[in-house]
Amino acid sequence: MKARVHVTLKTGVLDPQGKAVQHALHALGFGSVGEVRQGKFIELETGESDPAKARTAVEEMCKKLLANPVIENYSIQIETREAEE
Amino acid sequence: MKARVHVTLKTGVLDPQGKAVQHALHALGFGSVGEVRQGKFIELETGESDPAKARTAVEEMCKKLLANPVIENYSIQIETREAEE
Amino acid sequence: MAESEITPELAAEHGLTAEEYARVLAIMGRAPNITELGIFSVMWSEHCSYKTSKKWLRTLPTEGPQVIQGPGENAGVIDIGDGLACIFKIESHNHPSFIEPYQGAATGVGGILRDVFTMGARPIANLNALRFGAPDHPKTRHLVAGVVAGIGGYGNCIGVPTVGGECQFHESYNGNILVNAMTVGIAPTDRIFYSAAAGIGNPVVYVGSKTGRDGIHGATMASAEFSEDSEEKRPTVQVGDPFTEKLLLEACLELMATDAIVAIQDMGAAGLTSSSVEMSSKGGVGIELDLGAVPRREEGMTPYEIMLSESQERMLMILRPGREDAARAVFEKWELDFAVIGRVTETGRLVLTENDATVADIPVAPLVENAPEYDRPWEPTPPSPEIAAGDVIAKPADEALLALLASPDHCGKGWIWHQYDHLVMNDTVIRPGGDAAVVRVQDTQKALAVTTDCTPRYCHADPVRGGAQAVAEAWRNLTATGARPLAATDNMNFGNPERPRVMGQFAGCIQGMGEACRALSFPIVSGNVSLYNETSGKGIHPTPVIGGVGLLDDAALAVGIGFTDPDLTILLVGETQGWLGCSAYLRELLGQEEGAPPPVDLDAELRNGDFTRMQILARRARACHDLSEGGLAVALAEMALAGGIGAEIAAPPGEIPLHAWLFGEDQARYLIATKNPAAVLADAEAAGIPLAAIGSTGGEALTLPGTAPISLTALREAHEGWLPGYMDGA
Amino acid sequence: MKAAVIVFPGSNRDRDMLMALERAAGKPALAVWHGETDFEPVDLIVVPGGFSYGDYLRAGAMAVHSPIMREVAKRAGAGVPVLGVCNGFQILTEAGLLPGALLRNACLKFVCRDIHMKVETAQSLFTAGYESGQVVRVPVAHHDGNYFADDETLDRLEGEGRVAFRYCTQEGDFDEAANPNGSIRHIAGIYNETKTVLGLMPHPENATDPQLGGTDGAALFDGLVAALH
Ligand SMILES: Nc1ncnc2c1ncn2[C@@H]1O[C@H](COP(=O)(O)OP(=O)(O)O)[C@@H](O)[C@H]1O
Ligand SMILES: [Mg+2]
Repeated sequence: MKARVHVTLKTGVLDPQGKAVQHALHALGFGSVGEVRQGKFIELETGESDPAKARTAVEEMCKKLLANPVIENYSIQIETREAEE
Repeated sequence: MKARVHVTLKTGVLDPQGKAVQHALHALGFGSVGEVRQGKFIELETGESDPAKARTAVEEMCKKLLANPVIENYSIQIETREAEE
Repeated sequence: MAESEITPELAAEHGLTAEEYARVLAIMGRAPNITELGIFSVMWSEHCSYKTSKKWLRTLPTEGPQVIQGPGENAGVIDIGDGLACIFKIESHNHPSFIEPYQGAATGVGGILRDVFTMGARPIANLNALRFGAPDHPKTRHLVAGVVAGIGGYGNCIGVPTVGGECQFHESYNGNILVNAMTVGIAPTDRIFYSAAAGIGNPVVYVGSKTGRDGIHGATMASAEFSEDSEEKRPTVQVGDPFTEKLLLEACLELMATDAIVAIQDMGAAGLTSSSVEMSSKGGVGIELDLGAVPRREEGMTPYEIMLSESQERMLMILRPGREDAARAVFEKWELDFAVIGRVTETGRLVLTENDATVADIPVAPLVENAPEYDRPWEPTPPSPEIAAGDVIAKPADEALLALLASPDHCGKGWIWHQYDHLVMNDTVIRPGGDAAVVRVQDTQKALAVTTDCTPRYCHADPVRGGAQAVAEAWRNLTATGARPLAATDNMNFGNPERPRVMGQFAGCIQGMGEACRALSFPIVSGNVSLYNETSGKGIHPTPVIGGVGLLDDAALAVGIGFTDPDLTILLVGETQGWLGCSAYLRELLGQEEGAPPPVDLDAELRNGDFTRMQILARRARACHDLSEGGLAVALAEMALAGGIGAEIAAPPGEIPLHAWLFGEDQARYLIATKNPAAVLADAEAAGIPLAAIGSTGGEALTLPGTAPISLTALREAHEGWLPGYMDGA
Repeated sequence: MKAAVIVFPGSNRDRDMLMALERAAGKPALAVWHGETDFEPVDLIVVPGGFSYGDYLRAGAMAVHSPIMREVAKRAGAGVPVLGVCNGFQILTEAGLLPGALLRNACLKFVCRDIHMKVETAQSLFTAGYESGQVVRVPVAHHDGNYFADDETLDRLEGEGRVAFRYCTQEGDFDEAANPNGSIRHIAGIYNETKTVLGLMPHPENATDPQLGGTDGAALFDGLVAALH
C-alpha cells in the first residue's frame, strides 16, 4: 500500500525557497502570482496491506523522521486519490 | 486560484534522497517500507480566476522554471482536491 | 492583540522576578503596557543583560596596544597593521540547535556573520565549536548530522570559508548540545562602524528581510533551563536565508564605502528591541519608531510581535541627513527591503508609534543602566586528587594509540569539515585538520591564524586550571603555525547559574582565563555567555570556548602539522613529567574521568611558545604541532598522517613510565620537525628552553618504543574511520 | 586574452576566478553584473561558482533567466568560448548550452576536498595546456555535482570526444571511491558540440597558487591565454 506525504513549512515560518520562486516567476512575467510555498513530497511503499495500519505507521514515520514539528506540518494520503486528512 | 505542483524525478533517474530516507526508515524499525521517492511540492496563488487560464499559466511556469525536463516530471492541480492530471 | 491587563503573573511569565517587575514599575512610574513589558523582559533576559555574568566578565583583561575595540560592541576589533583591522567574535546558538539542528545551527552562523559585517568587515573565515551528547545517546547522530549540514548550508552558500573549530562528545551534553560559531573579518581601520546613534533628527533606517512572527522570545528561551516539555517552545526557531544574507553583506559593504552611515547595528537576539535600545543608549539619545513603516511578512502583527520578532537577515542604521535616496538605491539594487522607520530624538526615550498613536514610551537610560545585576552565590569546585602515573594501568602502546585515535573526541573530524567549503575566497593557506587554520589577508603579505579551543573535562575537574588551559591551548595552536597570537573571544557555556556549584565553575573558569590572558598578553575583545544549559537538573560540563586570532607577517612562513620529508629530526619542546590525571588516556582506555588536570605554567607557555615561533619564523621547522589531549603519541600520529610519512621514536628518558611519556598531557609542549636540529638545539640551550631530539621521520609506519611498527594505513583507518562509520551506522 | 566573469546575486567564487584569470592573462578580467544586457567584446566568458539566487529551487535554475544569459547564449552560439565552473556548469546545463543535469551528490552531503581528474584529451581550447590522459589534482566544493544524462546522450558525448574530465584516483584509475559525487561514468566536465563551451564541477581557479597547496589548475588558464592570444 502506497502512501504520499506532504511536508510543508508552518505558516509564519519564513520560506526562503518559496520567496525565491515567487520572485523568479515575477521576473519571468508571471506578475499576478501571489504567495508561493515550497515543500517536500515523499511517496513510499509502506509494505502494509491494511489502510489503517499503513496510516498509523506513516504517521509514526512523519513524527520520527520525515517532518520536524518545530517548523513543519505534514499530511498523509494512503493509496491513491484518497481524501486527505 | 491556487495551484499545487508536484515535481518528481523521472523513473530511471537515481533518487539518493529517497534511498536515504528508505534506509533511515529501515533503521528506525520500519522494515517493511519499500521504495521511497522524494520530490518537491509547490503551492502557489496563481492570481487567475479562470481554472483553464490558471492551468495554462502554471503549465508554462513548470516548463520555464519549476521543473527541469531532463530529470523531472511535473503534475499540476488547480484549486483544492481536484483530480490530478 | 487586545491590550491584556499587566499583572505580576504576566510579568513572571515574561521571566521577570517580582523584584525586577517592581523595578520596571519604578522606572516607568506606571504599569507598562504589554509591548513595554515585552521590551523589558527581553532586555533584562540573561542573554541580553548579562545580569549574572557581568560582575565576572569585568575581571577579564580586554586591553592592549593591538586592541581598537574591546567588548561592548557587536564584535572586537584589533589592529593588524597596513591600515587594516581584524574584527571577530564567537556566539552560541545552543538551544535552537537542539530543537531544530539544521536551522538552529544555520541561523547561528548567520547571526555571527552579521555581528562582524555590521562593523564594516568583510568576513574571511568562520569557525565552529561543537559539543554533542554521548555517541550512543539516541539523539546524537541526528543532531550531529543536522548541525553540521546547517553550518555548512549557511557558510557555503554565503561564500565564507569555514576553516576551523572543534567537536567533542560527552554525556553531559545529552540534553544540551553546544553550537558556538565564530566569524573573523577584515576592515580598513578608518572605516569601522559602531552602533552609537547620533545626530538629532537623523533618519533611522531598516534594511534586509521583512519582519515575521518567527523567533519571538528567542532571547528569553536562551536564558531558561530546558524542561522535558521544551518541545512547547518550538516556534521560536527561525529559518535561515543565506542568500538574502549574502545580498545584505554586499549591500552593506557597498554603502559603507560611502559616508552615508552614522551608526549601524544588526538585529540579532531580541531583534528591533535590542538594536534600537542599544543604539540609543550608546549614543545617549532617544529614538522614535513608526512601527507601521516596518516591512513585514505577515498581516496583523502587533507592536509587541514586531518589537520582539527575531526574523533573521535584518539591520538597523542611522543615516546622515539627505542620504536616504543614495542608500535606498544601493539596497534596491540588491533587491532588499529598505524603509525609513523613524528618527533620532533628543528625548532619551524609546517612543514607538503606530497610526500616530503611541504604543510604547520608555526612558532608555534606566532601561539599560538599571538592568538587574546579580552577584550570585558560588561555591568553589572541590579539588580532584592528583594521580601518579605509576598508579595508572599501562596498556600496550600501539593498542592504546589506535584506540585513542579511533575515539569520538580524538578521531579525525574530516567528515565534518569536508562538508564545509573551506577554500572559497582563495586564501586558505592552512586548511582544517591541524592546529590553527591560516588564511591570507588580501592585498597584503599577511595571514591570520584562527582557532577555537576548550577541554571541558579539565574545566569540570578544576575550573581555574581548565580556564587557563583553554586560553593556553588556543594561544599554542596559533603559535604552532608561526603566528603571533593577538587576541581572543570567548563563549562561556555553563549550566544553571542559580546553583552555586555552577556559579563556582563560572567564576573559576573566568579566573583562570584572566590569569592566562594576562600572562600571555592575549586580551579578550569580545564574547558571549550561554547559561542554563541544563535539562532536568543535569548541567553540562563547564565549557568556556576560546576563539583565538594570531598574525603572520608573511603568509609564506606558515607551517602545518604534516611531516614534509623523510629524515627530519623530531624535537620536543617543553618539559614532560607524564601527567595522566584527567587525561584522554584515562577516559578512553580505562573509562575513568578523574584526577586533577595538568598544571598550567604560564611562564613556560610563554617561553616555550615564543621559542617555537622564533624557530618557525627562522624557517627551521618544516612542521610543527602543539601537544594536547592524547599527548605525544597522538600528536606524532597526526603529524605522520597529515604528511603521509612515518616516524620512529626513542625510548623515554629517565624514570618516566612509557605510557606516561607517550600519553601524558603536560602543557606548554610542541613538536618541531626539522632538517637542522643542531641550530635549534643550540638556540634552546642558549635560551634555557627544555628541548630533546626524540626521533626522526621516514617510512610508512609509526614506531613507538618497544612496539612493532604501526602502519600508516592502520593509523589512518583508526583515525579517519570512526566518525563516518558512526554517522553511517544508523 | 580579455575575459569576462558573469556575476549573479549569490555568486561567491567570482573573485577567485578573477584572480586566476588575472594571474594567467597578466591583466584584469571584466566583471559583468547579471542585470546587464550587453558588455564589451571579450575572448572568453566565464560563469563562476557560488549559489546564484541561493540555488533555492534547483542549482542554476533561476540564473538562467537573468538578462545577461541571453547575451551569453548568443555569443556562445557565435563561437565565443564559454567556461562554466561548478554553479557555472549547473547554469550552462539549465540554459541548455550543455546537455544533462547536475543532481544532488550521491552522498547527499556538500563535499569540499581535493580530487583527481583525468584530462580526456588535450585537443581543446581549454585543455591545450595539459597532456591527454594527464591526471591533475584540483578541489571540488559543491552539493549538486552528480552529473546525469540519459544513456543515448552519454554515448554521444563519449563518441564525439566531448567528455572533458573524469574523476579518477591519483594513479588514473576510475573507481567509485575516487568519484566525489556519484557522477555517471565518472564525468567531471563536458563540452558542447563545437568544444567551445566547457562545464566542469571542480575548481581549477582554486589550484593556481603554490601557497594554497597546488597549481594543477593553472595550465587550464595558461592554455586558454595561449590559445586566445
Ligand atoms: N564572555 C564574554 N567575554 C567578553 N565579552 C563578552 C562576553 N560575553 C559578551 N561579551 C560582550 O558583550 C557584548 C554583548 O554581547 P552580545 O549580546 O552577545 O552581542 P549581540 O547583541 O551582538 O549578540 C559584546 O560586545 C560582547 O563581545
Ligand atoms: Mg550584535
